[in-house]
Amino acid sequence: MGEAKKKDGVEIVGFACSFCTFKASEMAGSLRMKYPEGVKLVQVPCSSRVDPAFVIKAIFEGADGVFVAGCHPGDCHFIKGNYYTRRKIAALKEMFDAFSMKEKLRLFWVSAAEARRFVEKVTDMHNELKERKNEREKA
Amino acid sequence: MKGRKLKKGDIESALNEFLKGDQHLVLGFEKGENGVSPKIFKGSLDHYSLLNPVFGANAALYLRRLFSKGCQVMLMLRPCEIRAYVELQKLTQIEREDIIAVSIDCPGTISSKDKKGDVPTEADQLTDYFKSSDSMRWACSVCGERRGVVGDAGVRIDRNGNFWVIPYTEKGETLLARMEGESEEVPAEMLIGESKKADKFQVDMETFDKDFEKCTMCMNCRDMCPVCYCIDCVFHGDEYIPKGDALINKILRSGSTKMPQGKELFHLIRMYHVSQTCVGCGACEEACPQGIPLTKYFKGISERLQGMFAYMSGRSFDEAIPYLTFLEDELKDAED
Amino acid sequence: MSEKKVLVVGGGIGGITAALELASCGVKVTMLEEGPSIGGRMIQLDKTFPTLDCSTCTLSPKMVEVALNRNIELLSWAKPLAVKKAGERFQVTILKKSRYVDIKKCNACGSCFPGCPVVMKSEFNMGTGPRKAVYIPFPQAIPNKASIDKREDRPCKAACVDACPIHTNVLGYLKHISEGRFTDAYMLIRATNPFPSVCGRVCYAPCEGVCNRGQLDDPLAIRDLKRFAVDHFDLDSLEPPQIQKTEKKVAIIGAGPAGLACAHDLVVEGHEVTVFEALPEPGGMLRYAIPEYRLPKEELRKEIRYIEKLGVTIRCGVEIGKDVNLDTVRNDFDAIFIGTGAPKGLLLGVEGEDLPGAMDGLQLLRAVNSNEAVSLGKSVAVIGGGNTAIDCARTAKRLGSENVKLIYRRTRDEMPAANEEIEALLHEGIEIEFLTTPVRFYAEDGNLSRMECIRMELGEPDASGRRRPIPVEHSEFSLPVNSVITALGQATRTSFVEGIGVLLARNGTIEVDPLTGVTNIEGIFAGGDVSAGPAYVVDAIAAGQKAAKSISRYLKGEPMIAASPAKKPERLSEAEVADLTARIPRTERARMPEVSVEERVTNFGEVAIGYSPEEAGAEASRCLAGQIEGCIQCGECERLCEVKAIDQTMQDEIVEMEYDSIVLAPGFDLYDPTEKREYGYGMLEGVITGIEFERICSVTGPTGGDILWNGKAPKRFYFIQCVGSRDRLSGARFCSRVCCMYTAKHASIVKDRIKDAQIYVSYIDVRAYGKGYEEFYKSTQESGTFYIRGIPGEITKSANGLLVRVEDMLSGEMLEVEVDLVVLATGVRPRKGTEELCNIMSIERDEYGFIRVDSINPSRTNVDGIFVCGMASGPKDVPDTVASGGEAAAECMEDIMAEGERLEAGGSA
Amino acid sequence: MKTGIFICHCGHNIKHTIDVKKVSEYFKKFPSVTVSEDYPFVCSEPGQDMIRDSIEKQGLDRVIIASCTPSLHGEMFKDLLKKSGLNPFLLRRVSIREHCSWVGDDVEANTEKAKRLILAGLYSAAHYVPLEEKLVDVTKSALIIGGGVSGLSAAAFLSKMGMQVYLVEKEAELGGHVRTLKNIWPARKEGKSIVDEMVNELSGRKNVEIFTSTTISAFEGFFGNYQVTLNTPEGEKKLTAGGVIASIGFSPFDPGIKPELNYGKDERIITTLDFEKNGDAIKLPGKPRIAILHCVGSRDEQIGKPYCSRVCCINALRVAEAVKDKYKDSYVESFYMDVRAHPRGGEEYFEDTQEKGVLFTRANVAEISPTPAGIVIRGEDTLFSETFEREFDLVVLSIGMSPPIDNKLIASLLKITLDKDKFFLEAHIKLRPFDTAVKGIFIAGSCSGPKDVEESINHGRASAVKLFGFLNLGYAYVDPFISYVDPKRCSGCRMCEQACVAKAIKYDETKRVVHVEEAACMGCGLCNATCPSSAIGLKGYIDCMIDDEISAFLEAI
Repeated sequence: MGEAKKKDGVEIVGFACSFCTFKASEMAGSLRMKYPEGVKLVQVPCSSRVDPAFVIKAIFEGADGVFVAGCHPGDCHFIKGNYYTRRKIAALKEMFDAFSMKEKLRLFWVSAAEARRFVEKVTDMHNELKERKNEREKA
Repeated sequence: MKGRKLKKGDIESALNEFLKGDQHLVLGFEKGENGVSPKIFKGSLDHYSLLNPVFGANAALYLRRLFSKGCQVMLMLRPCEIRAYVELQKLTQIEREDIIAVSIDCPGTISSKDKKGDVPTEADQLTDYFKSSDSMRWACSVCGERRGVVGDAGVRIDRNGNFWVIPYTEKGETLLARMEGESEEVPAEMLIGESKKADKFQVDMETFDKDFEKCTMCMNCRDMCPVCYCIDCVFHGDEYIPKGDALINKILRSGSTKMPQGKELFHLIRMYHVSQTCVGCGACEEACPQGIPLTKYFKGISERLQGMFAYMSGRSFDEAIPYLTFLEDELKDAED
Repeated sequence: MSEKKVLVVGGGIGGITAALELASCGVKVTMLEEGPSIGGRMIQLDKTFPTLDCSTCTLSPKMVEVALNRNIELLSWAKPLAVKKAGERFQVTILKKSRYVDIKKCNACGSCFPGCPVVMKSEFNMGTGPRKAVYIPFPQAIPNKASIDKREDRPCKAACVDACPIHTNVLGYLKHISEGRFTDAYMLIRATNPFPSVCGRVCYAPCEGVCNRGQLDDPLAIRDLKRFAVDHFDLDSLEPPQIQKTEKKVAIIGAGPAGLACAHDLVVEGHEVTVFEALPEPGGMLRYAIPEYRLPKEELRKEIRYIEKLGVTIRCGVEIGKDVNLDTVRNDFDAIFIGTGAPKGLLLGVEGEDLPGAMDGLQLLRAVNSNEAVSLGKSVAVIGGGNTAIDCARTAKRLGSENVKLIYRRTRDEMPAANEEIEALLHEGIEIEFLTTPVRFYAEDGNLSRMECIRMELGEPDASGRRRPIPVEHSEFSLPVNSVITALGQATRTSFVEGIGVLLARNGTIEVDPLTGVTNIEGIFAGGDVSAGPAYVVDAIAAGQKAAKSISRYLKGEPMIAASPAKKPERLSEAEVADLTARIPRTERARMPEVSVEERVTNFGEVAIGYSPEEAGAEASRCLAGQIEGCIQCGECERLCEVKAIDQTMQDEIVEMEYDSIVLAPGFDLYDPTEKREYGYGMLEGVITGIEFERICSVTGPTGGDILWNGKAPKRFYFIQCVGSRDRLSGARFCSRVCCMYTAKHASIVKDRIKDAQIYVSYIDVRAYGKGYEEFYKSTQESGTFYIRGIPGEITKSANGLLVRVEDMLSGEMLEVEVDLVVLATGVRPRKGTEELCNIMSIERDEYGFIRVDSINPSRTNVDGIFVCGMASGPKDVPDTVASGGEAAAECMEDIMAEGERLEAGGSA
Repeated sequence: MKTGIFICHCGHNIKHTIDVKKVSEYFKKFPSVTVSEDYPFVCSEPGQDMIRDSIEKQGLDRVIIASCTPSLHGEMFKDLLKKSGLNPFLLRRVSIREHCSWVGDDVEANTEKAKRLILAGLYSAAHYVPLEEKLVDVTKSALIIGGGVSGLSAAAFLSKMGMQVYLVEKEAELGGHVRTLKNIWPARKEGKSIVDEMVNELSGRKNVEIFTSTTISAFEGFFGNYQVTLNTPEGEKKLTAGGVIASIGFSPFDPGIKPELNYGKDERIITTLDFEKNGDAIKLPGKPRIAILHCVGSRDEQIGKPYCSRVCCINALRVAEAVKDKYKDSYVESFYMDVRAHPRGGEEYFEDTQEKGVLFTRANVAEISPTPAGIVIRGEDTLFSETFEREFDLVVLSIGMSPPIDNKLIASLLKITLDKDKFFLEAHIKLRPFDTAVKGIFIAGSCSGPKDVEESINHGRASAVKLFGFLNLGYAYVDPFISYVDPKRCSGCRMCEQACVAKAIKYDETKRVVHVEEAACMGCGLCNATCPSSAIGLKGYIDCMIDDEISAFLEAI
């Protein structure tokens, strides 16, 4: 797809809001939880900062998957931001679905205390993408 | 629903009446020697045509950044054009105050590219014409709304060839005030009926790559899109499609790149940008020198994405664009 | 205007709100928090009602704000001791308890936690989970710095650690063993010792000699307990850690304990290590000298296998100087460690020593350990008084010699062998001829047949301090012997280093700096017997480790830093002994069971059998350090902390400060339902309190958010409201205001996580009075939680759980419900210490012990200038507490600001 | 560009699973990188000295510290840059501990990941510009809407703190509902005396202007400088307020909505509020029979009042007590669902009332019908599951609190939101009960949900202290990470304005572009993501920074 050279591993770009998901990822670190190194985070103040264009760009520059993660609906530090995120990313997911690449985009709600949930979510996504990638390579 | 039954000439005389007003204009169609084309009339109508069977551009394009106060403009356009106008006014690109938007039932159009010989300009003839030929633009054949039911008022054509002017807003009523006769109940069945619901758009990236192979990134599609209103498009900058030094720098960092690059980015990001405002008029495809089936993509995506929020672009002046509002209790399964 | 200062006591949400409001008004605030982190009770909650949003998410940004606000000085581990009115202001004496961690240096990396041997109940988790004595209560703590929970000084001097050449954390592993954490004990031993199974068997245990408990009754069986820990760990299953390579190469010459210890430490540092060993198997003296019955060879092989697993290459059968030139090694490697030991036996220097049948002890042991056939004949004399001599004698006995005698020229008191070895020897029926030395050996048919000896007497002490033996004239006598084994001492074999100019001492040992292992040649290091002369295993390990440190520094180009000379083991003073004797009952050291004499002399099987877990636990809990709560100052954290943030010498501080006003926010405790015997809390398995339940629900709790109790996932839940509220019997007529809602919250959390859960709630009235509460209660009810009006009379154990008996007042029916978990919604009580706090400030309290306040101005106390917020003045939910925090700040501002006075100080963070 | 990259080993913590040498070497080859070093503890004093030295000697203009997570040591490193003469916003922290070395075991993979994380920092930092924590002037004056006890207590506090206060009350008299209450529990005071005391305190003050019989006709501006137009009996009046406290109280539930209660049809059926006002005047027989109904207009989904009104149980107890005190031989029966005697001392009050002989019956009341002999109450006793029909001389309805009448008007003027019950919505129900989404606009008292007198007074003061904290300096710091508009790119579509939660974006009708009211911006970046041409950008997180970070993660290296 994109021009970037395909790497062996599964690359996932995650957008994490500073107040919930990024905090959870910090905690996952402090608790020495493990998740695949292909997961890399872009810190944003609020998940509503995520322009769907970033997601599209990441995919076409070679990311195998992208996730957008923020506070649970209703918990947004900026009061309502993640409700907008939910609409925009849900729409973008619909668009990805139309292009038969639904699996490449996920939306997570991860609160600051949910380190384990963070790890589970990203690992799960990674594993699924990895499986698909393996299948494709086999084919 | 009530409206006023008229003969075709009645509309013209009403418009002429309107044009007598100071600084009053009508944007509609003119039947010239080489066919029908859009025209802004001042003073009085001349060779006026209610319908335009040929689609070259969406006339709402000409209305962008129309803020002139004091000048009254009557739009006598196709539903897709009125819908684009409605979206643009939501986006403050047009001031609604001085505009009366009338949508006219549209039997369909042919592409300006395919125009050969004479095409009838009367509704009933046109309907028959399309029945006997497959020259209707694909965009029109799958159009979601060809009925004149949007804007301030609509001109509907019944099965007997009568014209009905139906007001939808207060402004629409003022249009009616210029016409003779009494309002009566509008017939339920009209010449142009409700469109069939289109199938859910589904494609994959391989098809996309094939379809867009010829794209030269001339960006005409963007320039002719009625709802792509930005003064300064993001694709002018280097963020998404680097040029010159930025391009070379990127290639030095990442390796060889096929040119033009960034087609997916350009089309997909633009698709997302217009996803809630796209009226599916097909002006992009009309503008494309390479004949890429853009309507299929833009219309397909926008229908799916608008459907999520039970939104239809241009249907109403009051509905907020979905990305600019939210309900707390919705999209429960959005999270993965 | 003068700067205004306010003291806020308590770092819960009430105190945080008051402090932040005051700070935003430009007031300088000092916040005192009695514990290690602010956050109070709210941070312990999993979720908050009615929105079910995560408590951590909402509170932690506020906590961070406190930490960053320039107008707030946060003192954790601090509380007021005394308050005096000084004019318009208050003079406050503040106790700053020491946290023993320098908060400027600590970077919250958590490296210190795993090593700490003191496991305590986590207060943050309400005891539902453990924490260490050095800990950060939870990952979002503010300040996010470790503290050491040190409650009293350790009763002993930890002389064992100082006496041990490798400073094994004896206190630590004994603590682990005493509390049943055998693997942790093993890992702690392993942290400083690559040969635990060796040292657990054959160490001379200098620690035991100095053990402070020995001053009371018996010293601890430190070595045997190490053996116990080793026995309970399968080293082969230990995965080596990830090691990052440095691309530096080190050669080790000699695969004895010094060489292998050095190799171990270097490979862990990432260097590539190759060990050259002349003999066919690695292990040196451990492999070839110590008999099987003391150290089974398989145990040693396991240790060496692990060292190889770490990445060390061992090349056996390669003798440097013979098979490979030392110069070649020098060229191929970046550094060399020489640990070739002292493999040569010393000679007696008497006639007949070269006769067949006379042999060197090491030679005998090596032959036996190599499974060579050795026959010694009926009568065997072993000459010498050291451990080797005893090993030889006991080996001879096991080889079938009937008459084995040890010949020693001094008396038992001077014998260098370990006492227990001598005991074992005598036990096995081997006699010792003291004050005797051979003068000549005679042969018959070319074989040794007789030995002539002479009696000795002790003269003046010699250089070693031992009395010199002097032959007694005309005391010669003769003994029939088939074999004579000399075990007189060992010497090095170092000629191979001379070629490159390594400096040797007169006795042939390599000259090194004993603290660094550096020789006179750059890049060449040495240690163990080869430089120090013959000594013990653990000394060799210590030497190897010291050298490894030096080599690592050398390879990095860092200057050599000598390990500081060890602290001398300290003894308890007489007074301390007397004090401890009075406090601690006398107990005897547990003896390690052994194979019977009859059986053991017939084979080479290991003699010592090892403790049972019960015996080991009992013995380990004799350790004096283990007698105290909290930190035992074992120093493990200090060793692990790379930023050197641990400071055990820190002292509590008492400071005097002046404030214009004080806001009290000490918070609350929860009612302890133990006295409500009908509920069986503390007695019945599965009856817990609401706050405990909160912790096991919480993703930051011990189960990571899985609702588990004692490892089981309950399915049937019974929540009982008004436990210790609206209850004259427990002395609380008041309503606690939060229990109805937190119960509804718990029920909805359970419903959310366990779809098929059965949930019952017993209530009197459901007081869902706050914003959104009623709707929350309704939806909880609608989602399938069964509300029963009526409070259970009794909870008993039943076949599959707990049986709750309750009268449903709405139906009048008597119900019996079997459930897995009963959660008591315990009411609110004033925080422990509120009384003391009030007393020092002359604050009045109400009949329940809450701080008494004015009804229209509910933050005003009876003392002007002292305000209260939060639960300290009575139960409140979070929004009410936040409101009261703001209200207290407002009252406080009014109090401290003269009319119209303007604040100028900045308020922004 | 001269970037300095400093990679921390964090002792073992980072070095253990990341080849820090390799990483620092890797970055040396970048032309924009002047210094690339790894160091055992960058946070230690020598570590900091090294950075400072590099900045000063090499003239670095960007500093990247790859170490622990940015929330740790954040301020310390910023201070370090300041001390070294560099704008602290030219610092980029890259977390290679919590997000790399601690979460993966494979050295090679971690080393690659660390490279990319730092590369992202490098690319992103290239777009950094020096930022300042700006100051905006704020007017030290407060507009308080509503002169009930919350408004009065807020006004009193603010004026005592020296702030100009404008108190607006639409009625002719201050004091709201409290003024009419005879005996307030638990203070045992007359409402009027509480109100008078508060009003007296205010009336002598120079910095307080009270507008009674006044409404607000227009409200413009933003935090620190709100332009308010009042409609006073003397005519229109304009004023400027730095912030606002809306404390417009509640409206009592009108039982007329429930016809089965027959309220208003018979004078023997009254509300608790009626009782408070005229309780003494009611004529009753010597041994009166009184019924009290709880939860009238509360916990009732059918009439759209699903919430609990929080105060009515205590009000009911108050009535019961008053009757019992006056008529020893009275028969007083309270019909309840749950007795929510939750305030401090409430439970004891409930018990005491029971001891006085008041009967509490857990019941659903179906109908109240007046007959000449008395008022008949029909209902079901839910404890004994039996229906009953009893006759009383007086029925007192303990009515709940409904949202204030002007809720929609005030909400639309102030651009704040209503919750589902039409009370004002707070920014966070737990921790920010006084804040709204709009900076500088606070809510207090029962307009955000039912509250009793004590709570309303406290709320007033607590919200006032918050407002004071915002305004007391006469200026406010503006977080540097806020949005800004490039007017040349702005198409004036106003999408950002519509989406902005903080209402910080304003449209200029003549220039047809938007601008950001810096003081009001929260810095979430929603506008940035909404604008299709990125004409509005969030400082510190502008598109090209994030785009380049993405590239850094994915491009071939």
